[in-house]
Amino acid sequence: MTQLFDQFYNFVGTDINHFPIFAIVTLFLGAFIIAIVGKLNKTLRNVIVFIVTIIPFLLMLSLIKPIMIDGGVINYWMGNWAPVGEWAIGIGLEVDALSLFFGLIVTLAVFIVAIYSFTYMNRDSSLENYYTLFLMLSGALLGLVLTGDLFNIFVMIEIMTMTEVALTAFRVDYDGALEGAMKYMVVGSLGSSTVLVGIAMLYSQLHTLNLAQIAASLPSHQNAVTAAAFAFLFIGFASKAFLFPFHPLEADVNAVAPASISMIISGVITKCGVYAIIRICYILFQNIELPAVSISVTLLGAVSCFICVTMAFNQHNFRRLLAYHSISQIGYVIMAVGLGSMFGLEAGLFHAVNHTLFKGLLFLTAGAVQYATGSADLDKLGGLVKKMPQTCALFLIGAASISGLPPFNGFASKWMIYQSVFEKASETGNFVYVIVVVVCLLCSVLTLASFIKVAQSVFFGQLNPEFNKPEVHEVPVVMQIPMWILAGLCVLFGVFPNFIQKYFLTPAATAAFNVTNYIDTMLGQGTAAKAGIQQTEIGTVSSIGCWQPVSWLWLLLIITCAVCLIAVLGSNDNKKHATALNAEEKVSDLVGVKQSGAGRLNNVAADASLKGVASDHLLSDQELIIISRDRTIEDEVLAGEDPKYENFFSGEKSEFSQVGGSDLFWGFKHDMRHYFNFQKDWHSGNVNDYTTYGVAAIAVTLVLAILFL
Amino acid sequence: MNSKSSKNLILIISLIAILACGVSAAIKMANSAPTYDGTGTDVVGLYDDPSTYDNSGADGVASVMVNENNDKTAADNVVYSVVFNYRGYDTLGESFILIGAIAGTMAILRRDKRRGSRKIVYYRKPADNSKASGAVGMEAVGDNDLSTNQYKRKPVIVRCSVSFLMPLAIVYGWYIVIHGAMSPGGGFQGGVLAAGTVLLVYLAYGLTGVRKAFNPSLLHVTETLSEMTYVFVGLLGIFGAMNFCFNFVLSGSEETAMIMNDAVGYHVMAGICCLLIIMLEALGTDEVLPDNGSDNITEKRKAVAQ
Amino acid sequence: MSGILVTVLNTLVILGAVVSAITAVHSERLIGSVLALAATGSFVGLEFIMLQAPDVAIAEVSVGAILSTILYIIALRKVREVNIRDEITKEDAESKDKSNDKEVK
Amino acid sequence: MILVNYIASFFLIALGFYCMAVKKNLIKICIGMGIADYGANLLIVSVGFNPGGTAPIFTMSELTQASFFVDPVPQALTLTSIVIGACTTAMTLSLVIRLKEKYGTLQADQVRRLRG
Repeated sequence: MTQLFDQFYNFVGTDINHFPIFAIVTLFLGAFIIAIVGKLNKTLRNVIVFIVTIIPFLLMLSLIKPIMIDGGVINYWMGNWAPVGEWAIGIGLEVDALSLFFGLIVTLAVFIVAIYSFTYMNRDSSLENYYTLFLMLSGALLGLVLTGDLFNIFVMIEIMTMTEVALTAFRVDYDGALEGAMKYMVVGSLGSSTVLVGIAMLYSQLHTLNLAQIAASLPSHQNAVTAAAFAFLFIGFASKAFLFPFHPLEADVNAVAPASISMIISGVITKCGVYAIIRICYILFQNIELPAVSISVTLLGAVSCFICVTMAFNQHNFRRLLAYHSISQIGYVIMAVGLGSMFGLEAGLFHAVNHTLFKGLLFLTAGAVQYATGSADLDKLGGLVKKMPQTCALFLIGAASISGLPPFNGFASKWMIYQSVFEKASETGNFVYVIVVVVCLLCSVLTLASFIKVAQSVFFGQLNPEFNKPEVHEVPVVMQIPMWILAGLCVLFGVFPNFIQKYFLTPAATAAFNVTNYIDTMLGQGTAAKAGIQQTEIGTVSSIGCWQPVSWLWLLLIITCAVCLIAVLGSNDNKKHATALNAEEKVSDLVGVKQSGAGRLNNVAADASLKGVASDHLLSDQELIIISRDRTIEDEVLAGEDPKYENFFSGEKSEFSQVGGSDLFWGFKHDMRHYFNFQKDWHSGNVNDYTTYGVAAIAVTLVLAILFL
Repeated sequence: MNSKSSKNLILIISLIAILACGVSAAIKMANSAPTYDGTGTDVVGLYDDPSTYDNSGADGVASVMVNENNDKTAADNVVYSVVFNYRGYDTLGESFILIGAIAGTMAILRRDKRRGSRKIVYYRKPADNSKASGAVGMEAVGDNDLSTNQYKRKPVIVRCSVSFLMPLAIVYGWYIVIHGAMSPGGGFQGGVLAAGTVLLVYLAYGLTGVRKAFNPSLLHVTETLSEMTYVFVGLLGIFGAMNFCFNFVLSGSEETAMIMNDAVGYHVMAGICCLLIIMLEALGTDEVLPDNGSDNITEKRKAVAQ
Repeated sequence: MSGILVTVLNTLVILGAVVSAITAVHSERLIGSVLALAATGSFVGLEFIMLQAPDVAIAEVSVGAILSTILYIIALRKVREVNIRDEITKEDAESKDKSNDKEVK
Repeated sequence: MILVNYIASFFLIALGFYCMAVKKNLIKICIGMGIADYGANLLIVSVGFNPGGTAPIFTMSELTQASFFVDPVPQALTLTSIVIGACTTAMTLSLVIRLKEKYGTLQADQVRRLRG
């Protein structure tokens, strides 16, 4: 096997330098070919899409050995316009381990989405436009992570924005599709303008656009203008990663785009924003070591994480909920990236790739549910486990991953993030990091809670009679293959984190810190030393961060066995006891008739045991009748228009949540209603407001940057 | 304080902060050195003898580009060689954006068949296509008096002058495209000017004329083909054992950038024609305004204008 | 002498661009806004000629002042037509919307 | 001379943002995006200007020994940015057309079925 690899690399030789541009151009050429022949034949179109998406993936895979393992950097000057003297006149592609890491994420996701789309999109019209736009989007994403030129990043971001808007609005008949696209267009153009302004300001000071050269000359040219440029660039890329003030957009876009595009948006486009933030903080400006930048970025991550996870709690649309969780997880990534330590960056990168896997899986299952039933409303769905058992299993794998349950990948990366924040807190003794850890843990718990809610309201519980039809069945196998691939990767990454860390994370994180190597490869040996950039100390990763998955697995198995054993042995007593407890609660709550929504589900079961409890409590039959009557009144209230139950919000007005009934966490939400009402005011769904937040974010970042840099 | 007024306050404070930071950065930028201080460069000498240049005193990428321009490219216009030679890859991306915008506009403005068949009713069916009617003047939009907004035949003077101007517009556009190497212009600017023919046809002959004269799907296909030509010219560099976008034909005034320029020129012309036709089709897919509808139009317009 | 003249001219052109941009933002009628935007484009194009950028000036005038203005005008026309048609068949449109809601995938 | 341009371009950008954040009409928002775009373009070209320079074309005007060029790179960047602006306008306007058909209004605060 290794011989085969050696033969391959010997055969390729230095032509391996052409691989990145081949990967980018293949996607774009595919888009053109689809635009020409896509209308003619469906099979031909699918074959072309399959080929042009698998080729970049294979090319990226073949780059792993020279870049990740041997530690090389590919530099490639377009048109052979190599640097003259110290000035880089052409556009260069610059593929180091960090770029390749994100390139692998992009190509893998694109390949999986392409397979998924073949069946998922077959009910839509004008599919040649869909595939053209999709391939252009993927080409732009790949070009963004592989390029080494600042203005080229802007061009790729613009292609990305344009195609993303068009794809979001692709199902024009779908409610809200146009609206989501319009909002993203407006706020996205705000972000693009700031990126452009930042580029212009950097160019006015440094007279170049090449990333390596900017990195070489920035430390000696620090002034107010470069600080402002940093602020503009940062907020521009943050808007592409949908960080804190931009988070409502992601929900709007993801709720209405086709599910395949949702996976690309939440799985890859946000990652490209993260990539650009890592690039400018670690390599371009090298200011992540400064406490001001580090603390601000970490806090930004923590705030995004917390706000989005609480927002997700209220959602009644499956995909909006997933979208908010997506930003919450990106908040984790940014939090870890902002630490500025080697281990923190590794943790962030690991969580980034894991997020692509499990969030992609969840979005694809949501798409499958929508494909089968035609609805993504959590209040309408229910009991689908009988109809779609495989999708349910896949969803459970994804939910376990995202909530950080042990044998899956989410646990591994979250563990690393906690560990790195602990380390940073103990190193610096800064109180902020302690708060961040607490927020982290809280968010993880809330994530688990809301996924329990989703599982309960989509796959378990009562089957909605509307969906009890033969048409509602398991999705076709072509849609299942990509989901199983993702699920398998979730488990693999969770069980072998040390392998991933050794071959992928450590090279990528080292590349982000190894600025001198980056500059020297592009502009010739010694450039960095001449510019006065020292080799930064690359910290060693302490082994405490690496957990032992096998022992955790054993522990989990033992616990599971114990639970099962107890459940089997004491099932009868247990059940009776539980329902009795439930009934007891109800009786004790009799005075202030306040019944939890979850309890209502158990009414039928509780009725049987109610008499028993009542006799325990020495209640007369009359009082029992009162209880039952109260309950019926309450049922009517719940079904009716009691403003008390309209505290919470989500989605469209027509789908306003009648909280109660199926919501597991109604009591918790009711206690938190002031906070949620406050959030309701600010997440108004008005594009003007979202623009205002964007402008405010720009202003805050500018002021902070000029004060502290 | 309610959320609306606090939002306005936030907006005003942020805008003031952005302006203040911008002005302070602007003062700093105005006082710093220019990005390319060309006072030491002898441009006449460079033009007469391209090979004598000295890059040692370069103060930016632009300096190197100007010095090497006449030696390593065949264009006299430095902006042209920056666009098509030094930064040819960016130009490729720029054309992708145009294709993306066209595909996106087509996807957004498409009418599915199940939403009812498209009905185009003309006020007066043209007896002869060469004297097609159905034109709606552009100026009618700004015109308050909508009684003039009837589908009536355009005056003959418009049609005659358009027939006279149309070849001129195409020739002028392509003149700018082809002379981009030595005078201001290039693929993009000329392409946009040449695309004005669609509007001329629309002005004189209406949507019927546009449909007769142009085939949008053919335009779309050929523009994509011209973009593929660009990519293939770039790829030829790789097969010549060089890098992507390599300028492998360079003798006298000939270079690969000329092919790229023409490809971009055609691409932009066809693309913008396509874009305009898609938008005009969206305009024309509806029924003709009913005659009695003109009463409430002024009210409606007041509502539209904020 | 010519330096002062150029400065004054430059300031005038910039002022024109700014004033027409403010007009575009604050105009009551949309068509006025669009035309003011075209004027802004023309002024910015003129400014590009003052800044010795004839290539950009051609592009800016042909795109900013002509192409996007025409796109705006087409959109305005279309929007007004839809406005009228909606009033005629409002119930029709509503029923259509409802049917769309149901055929959601 | 250049300072005026810089300040004006920042003013145009802020004006565009203001228009996007305050105006309710969707076409006005689109106009605001265009104005911000013009501001950014003006900023880039002004960055490359050098007082007294001529256009960077060898054959355009009578070049003398004393004449020198302005920076050609920002001009090339601005060309790209202008194309992008035109494409953005076209996309936004097509969205506006469909939004008007679907929602029957152009007011941004009525076009908000997605919220929360």
